Amino acid sequence: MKTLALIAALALLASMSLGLIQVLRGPSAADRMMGVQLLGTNGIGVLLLLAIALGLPALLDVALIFALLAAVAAAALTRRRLQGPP
Amino acid sequence: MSSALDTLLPMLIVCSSLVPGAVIFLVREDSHLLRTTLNMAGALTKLVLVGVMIWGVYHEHDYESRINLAPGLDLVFAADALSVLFVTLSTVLWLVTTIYAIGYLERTPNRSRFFGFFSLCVSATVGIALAGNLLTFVICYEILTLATYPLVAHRGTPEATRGARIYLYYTLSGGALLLLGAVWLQTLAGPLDFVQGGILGALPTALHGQFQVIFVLLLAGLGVKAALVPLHGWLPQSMVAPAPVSALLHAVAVVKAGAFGIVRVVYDVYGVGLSASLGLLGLLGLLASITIVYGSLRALVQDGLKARLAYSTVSQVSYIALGTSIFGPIATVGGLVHLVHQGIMKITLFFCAGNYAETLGVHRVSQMDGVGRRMPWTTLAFSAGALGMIGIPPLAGFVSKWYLGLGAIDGGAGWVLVVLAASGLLNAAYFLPILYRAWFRAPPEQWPQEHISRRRLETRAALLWPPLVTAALCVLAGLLAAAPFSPLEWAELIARREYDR
Amino acid sequence: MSLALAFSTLTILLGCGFFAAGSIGLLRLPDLFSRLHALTKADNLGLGLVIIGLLPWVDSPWQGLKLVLIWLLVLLAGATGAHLVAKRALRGDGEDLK
Amino acid sequence: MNGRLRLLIALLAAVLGAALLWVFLPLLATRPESALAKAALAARPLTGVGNPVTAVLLDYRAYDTLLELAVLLAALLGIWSLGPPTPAYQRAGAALRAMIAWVVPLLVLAGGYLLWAGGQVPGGAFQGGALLGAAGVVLRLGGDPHAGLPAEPWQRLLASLGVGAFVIVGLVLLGLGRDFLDYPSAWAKWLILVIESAATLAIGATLAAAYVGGRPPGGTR
Amino acid sequence: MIPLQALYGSAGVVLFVLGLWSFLVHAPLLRKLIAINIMGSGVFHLLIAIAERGTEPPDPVPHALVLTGIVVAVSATALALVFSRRLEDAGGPPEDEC
Amino acid sequence: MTLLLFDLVLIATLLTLAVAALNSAEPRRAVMLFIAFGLWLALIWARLRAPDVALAEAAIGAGLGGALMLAAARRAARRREDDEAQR
Amino acid sequence: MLLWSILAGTDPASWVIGIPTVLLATYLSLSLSSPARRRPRLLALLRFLPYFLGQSLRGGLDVALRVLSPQLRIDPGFVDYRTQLTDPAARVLFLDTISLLPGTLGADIRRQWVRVHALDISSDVRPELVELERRIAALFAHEASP
Amino acid sequence: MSASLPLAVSLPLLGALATTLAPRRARTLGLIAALASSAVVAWLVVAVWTQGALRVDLGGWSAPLGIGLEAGGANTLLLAMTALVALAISVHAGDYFRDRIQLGHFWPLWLLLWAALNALLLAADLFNIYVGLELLGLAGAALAALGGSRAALSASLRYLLVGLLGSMTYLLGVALIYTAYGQLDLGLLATQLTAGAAEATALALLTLGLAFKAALFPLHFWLPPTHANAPAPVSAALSALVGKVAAWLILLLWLGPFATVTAPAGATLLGLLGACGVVWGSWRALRAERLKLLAAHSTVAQIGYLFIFVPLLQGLAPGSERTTLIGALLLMALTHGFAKAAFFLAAGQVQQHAGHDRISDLGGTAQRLPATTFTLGLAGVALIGLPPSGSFIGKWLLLEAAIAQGQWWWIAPLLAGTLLAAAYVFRVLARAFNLEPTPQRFVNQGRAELPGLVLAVIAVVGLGLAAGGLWGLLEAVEVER
Repeated sequence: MKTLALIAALALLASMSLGLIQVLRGPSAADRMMGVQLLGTNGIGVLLLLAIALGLPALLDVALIFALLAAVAAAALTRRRLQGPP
Repeated sequence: MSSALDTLLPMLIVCSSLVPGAVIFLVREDSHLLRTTLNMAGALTKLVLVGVMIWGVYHEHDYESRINLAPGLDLVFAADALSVLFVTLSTVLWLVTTIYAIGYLERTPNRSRFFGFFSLCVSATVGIALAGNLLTFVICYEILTLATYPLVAHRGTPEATRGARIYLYYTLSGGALLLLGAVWLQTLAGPLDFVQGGILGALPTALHGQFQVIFVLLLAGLGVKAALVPLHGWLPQSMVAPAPVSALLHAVAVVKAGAFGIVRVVYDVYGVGLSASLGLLGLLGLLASITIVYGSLRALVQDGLKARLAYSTVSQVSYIALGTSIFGPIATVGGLVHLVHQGIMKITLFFCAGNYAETLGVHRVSQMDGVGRRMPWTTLAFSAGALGMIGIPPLAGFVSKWYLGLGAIDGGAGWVLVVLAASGLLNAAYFLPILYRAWFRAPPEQWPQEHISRRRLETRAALLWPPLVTAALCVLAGLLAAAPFSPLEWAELIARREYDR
Repeated sequence: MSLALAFSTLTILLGCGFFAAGSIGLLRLPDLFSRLHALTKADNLGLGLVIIGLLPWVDSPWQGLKLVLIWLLVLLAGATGAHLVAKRALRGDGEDLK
Repeated sequence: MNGRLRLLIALLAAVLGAALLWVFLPLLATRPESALAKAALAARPLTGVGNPVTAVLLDYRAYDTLLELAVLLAALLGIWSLGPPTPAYQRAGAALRAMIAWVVPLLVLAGGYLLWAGGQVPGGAFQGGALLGAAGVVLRLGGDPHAGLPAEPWQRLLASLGVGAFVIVGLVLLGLGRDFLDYPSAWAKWLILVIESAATLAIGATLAAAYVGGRPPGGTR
Repeated sequence: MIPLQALYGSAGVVLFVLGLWSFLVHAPLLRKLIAINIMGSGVFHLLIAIAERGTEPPDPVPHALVLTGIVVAVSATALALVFSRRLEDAGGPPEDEC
Repeated sequence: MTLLLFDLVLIATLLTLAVAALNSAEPRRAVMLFIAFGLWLALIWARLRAPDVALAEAAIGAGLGGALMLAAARRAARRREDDEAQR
Repeated sequence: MLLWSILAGTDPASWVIGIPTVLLATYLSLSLSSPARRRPRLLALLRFLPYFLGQSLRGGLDVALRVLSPQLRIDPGFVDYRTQLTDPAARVLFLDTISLLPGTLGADIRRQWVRVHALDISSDVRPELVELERRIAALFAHEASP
Repeated sequence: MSASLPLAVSLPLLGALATTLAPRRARTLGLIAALASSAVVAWLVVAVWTQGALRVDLGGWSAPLGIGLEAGGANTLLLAMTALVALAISVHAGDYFRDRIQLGHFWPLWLLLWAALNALLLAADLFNIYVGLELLGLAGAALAALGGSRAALSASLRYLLVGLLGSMTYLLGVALIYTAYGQLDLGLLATQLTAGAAEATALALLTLGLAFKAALFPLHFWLPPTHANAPAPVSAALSALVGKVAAWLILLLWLGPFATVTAPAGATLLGLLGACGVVWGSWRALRAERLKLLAAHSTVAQIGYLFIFVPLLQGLAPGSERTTLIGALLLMALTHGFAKAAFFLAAGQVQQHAGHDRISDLGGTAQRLPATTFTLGLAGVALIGLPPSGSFIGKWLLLEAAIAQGQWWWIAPLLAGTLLAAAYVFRVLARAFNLEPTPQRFVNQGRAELPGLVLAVIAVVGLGLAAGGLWGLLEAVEVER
């Protein structure tokens, strides 16, 4: 199982690196936001797999944080300030 | 005498002017009475304390105050015959100058500041006199620089600022060299306590080369204040200071500090024997002679009264160095006694110059026609000082010159006589015309600026009495030269202790 | 046990496949909105599959629930994120009039 | 900055990097067993804390952490001293609001969980506090100009809670004749928990306030 | 497990140097801040790498140090950002720097 | 072997992200890359069995730090655009 | 809300921290949700769930196949759809779920009008939307009136 | 007794908290905290004097695991100086900041800064120093920006960034040391460190990092604008204390744990940089047009002096000679601390009265503020190193050591620095002599003018004439770790 998880994690990593090309290349800001989202989702996958592979259940918590932050990032990346004082 | 007094007395003497000085800064500008009281109390206290000390030193009592500053570095105030000579001079003249200054600065601004620094300046001078080692000497020497700077700049005019700046450049550069020399010497010889006969003689001869270099450094440092040519450039510039300051600078504090330092270094650090064998005395003598002649020549062409007096100082102070540079007790006596005599005479002259300026607005020699008729007492004092300077017997100056001459013959330095003679002639050449103008020319219709109208006295009492007192001292020092406790006696005591060890 | 392993292998690899599809989609698709499709759907599904595959291997049921929670969160974030990105792209700088 | 200078700096940086690597790599081969690590792991039972990192942070090197919280406080005070906050965000749309309504409680819960978990498994005050801070950030992003923070006096209280708990515990222990921050074994776990809770709140409040980026509003909202 | 530490440790060093280079070369504040943060990350990375000890549980001390470091770095970043904002509001840095 | 490959991919991407973040003149791009870098770093630290730190880096370093920087980046970008508009 | 705390802290002792945290979270949750919000019925939720999972599976497969096929089979475009849902929570759920349906993405919402981005505009997406809307309405116990 | 060590750090922290919580009462609370902190330091000094060096293991964990605080002779003296200067600044600041809001911002940050200073002076742990440095840097930068002008903001920002760069560099050094030794405690490292490439690199990194903070030439570029534009009490703290502490840490590392790693070449390099700093800083100070800028440049020079000691101390075996030289070093540091703080406080006073601090237009203001001008003068005397100030004795001993060790080339920068310092100080003082009359009283605003004056008097008279006690303390306590 651990090998499987590791191989899967590697595969995910590869796919993630691939996706990051988009972040680097992305013509618009939105593309890069998507890249970050992708990193979040895939990262969670990798973390979960690593949690099994390395026998570290704590990584589940890390994944949880990633998930929560994905939400925060989604908001942070798209919000816009009011002009002038609040 | 209790031992507590032995260790405290030198410190007390320094503090007797330092503490009032510090307090005076805090005194309200208009508290004239309080300030005067403080000044006078300090001066009189000091006089009493010095009296005690003279008595003790005469009876070979040791006074030493010692504070440890750092390992190997002690602040030492000690009394020996030489220091007593200088301390007495500065104490007496301080008292006189204070009175004069109170009169002179009446109703001018910033008096608290002035008298604060004035007291500080005297404290430093006394500190120099009592310094028991080279470190203490350097410390007080630099403090003196600091304390005199505000006095020179006191008036706040552009010329005053400029003069003060030049003064500072010279003295601080000199101070740096002095510091370097002192530190260097200390690394070779350890703590440099002043000991009669010097402390370097016992050290290996391999160090003598370094000693020579160090001597040049020290001489450069001390020579600035002593106004040895070519380091004298600040002195005429600082003439812008108020008259009491000039008096103090020229007669008591600054130039004397330099000269006194040279005496200390030669006698109590190097030892006169070692100095002679290293060829250092020759160098010193040469410089002194050049300065004497050069100063007199420059004085001759000055029209400004104070400027003329300033160059005269350049010339006269070097007599002390000259006396030091001749190996032999008699010349030593001459040099040392001149330390006192020149002080008394020069302060008289400056007081008088101040009186002329303050009373009539007379600043130049060419304005002095007939001034003797308007201000006879002042001019009388002036004449006593001037004649003394020339060396007319029986005035004070004569005694010192006489001993110098004798010493030169005794020490086999015949060329010194030539210098003395030339200088005497030049002195006469620049002083006698003044006296002639003052007494024998007719006064002008209108004085340049008559500040004080003639009443019972020709000027304010506080201005008049000090020069009269010092002039009297000039005369007495000459007449009573052989009396006990006279400067001459004292100088002989020092010379005896130096040479007859 | 081997059954579980086989199941996990299947789901996890399938999940990886979806992830890969998402990344490839990100690269291949021509416009922003289409790419958003790829990102949200493929990745969410991929993660779901991976999580299902991992479920048999967790230490306690609580951890399993945590995994599901993570997935739900990602769903929520993904959907909202996609919406926000799209809206922002549509409205220029994302002025929200509501 | 011209090109040649850039190149020079790059070159120098490369040389520095090479030198560092040259020094660092042999070091790995020769380095001894870390005595510190062994001691840290061995002494863990005495701290009453299962997670070694928490043990290091809040027991062995608690003083570092105290200063670190002070750093955080300094940053916040600095930010406050620089003037009013940045403009707030526009109000969120429905979808975002819905997400916020779900995510914020979750963040808070997760923060509390991490705080608790920090005693035994990875997690702890900083992570928990960060999540609380993130909750604040999300709230502000959703349009709340104060990022969910209370009125100024309370904000000040929250911000100083971390350092305060630390110092007070330390001083009380000192007053009881122990060393500064030398917890009695029996209480260690609970004292650490108290300090951690305070620190979590402080970190959360500080980070959220830092995100607001300016002086808190005076008086009540 | 030496290679592991060497590998990640070297990466840390490289990150530090990259950050340093960028900090020195680039003028805009934000880029400097990112550079500083990446420098810091490099150091943290190095510490984490040396904490890993193969079979034994990792050394917790560097972990704690890094945690401290991260918080400190973020505080400083936040402060610097507010600084820059104030500076912009005030009209940018003065031309004549003394 | 797999693990080594895994590590290499992790490091390579990390360095790529760092270089990219450092070399982006466009502020928003730089910040987003920095956030990506931070997340990636957290991933690596998780792999290095430092979950505590990974948590902190994800939450504080990448998360809050990134959010803070994003706000600044947006301002910087606007200013750049203004500058370019003026030119 | 208690559900979450059980999820997070499993030890009984954890309630020392757990209780205040949960209280705070609940308070926040309540204060953030709109007051008029109606709870979805649990039963309906259970019925909704399989549909939801199935749709997301379909959606994922759909997009994966499109992407992986050698020639991209896409024809992207926008569709505007007028929704009958009035409850804000329901609308949000609608919007979010659209994104999980095959080929659609909820891009924007303005009052009644939802703008949907479709990956393949040639196939009509409306029926699916209608179906979804019906189910959501059922979930919130609205009378479904498409 | 040993409780005083953690108290010295925690009391200012507590004060910072109190002033954070009640900004309206910041002034009262802050002054109480300042007094309490000073009292604790006094207690600490007495304790060290009577019992010798103190070490506390915090948290009850001994050296490798826990963090220690150490109070030896040297850092106790610096601590005492910090307390005195800080107290004076505290009193002065109450008058300087008129605005209640500003006061509310100033106090907590200032007390945090103070806590950081104490923490750094007592630190005996490499990483702990890092955290302390960050606290120092952040609080310092925030304080420096309190003035709020563009120049101040820009300078503070640069200060912050440079500080960050420095601390990151420092941290890399710490990481290297940890890699090699698995230790962070300075006391333990002292017994274990051996010469080697890694150790040398680590020392170089640590020094470099600290040199940024200490403004060692040529890393001083950030200092003048920061110090010149900060509010005067802050400038005083930054110049007198902050840079000093960083310099002290470098010296601590070089002379303490890393002594076996150092080489004469490295020490000479450090000394050379110090010398360059002396000359360059003094020269720039001479050219400065503003009073505070002058003071700031002069700080660069004065910190340079401290590094000239390094090549003389490096390789010197423990003994009376070394103790003397360390004493001289401390004397210079202490004198400068007092004098520079006094100078800045006075400069601030001048600036507030004149509305500017351009040296060329100072005349009238200087004349109207006798006590302040006097403070400037006294502080200037100490900066130049004229007797009887403590730096005179320091310079004397430094010169002596340079000559005795045959490293006579250090004389040149020393003398040059002294003369240049005289030039720049008197350039200012010359403006104090003006034609207009001084006011009736010497001191006109006690709370604003007296703290600086007291500090200046300590620098000039106290340290100059009562310096003997310093060596008493140093010899009572083994200086060498």
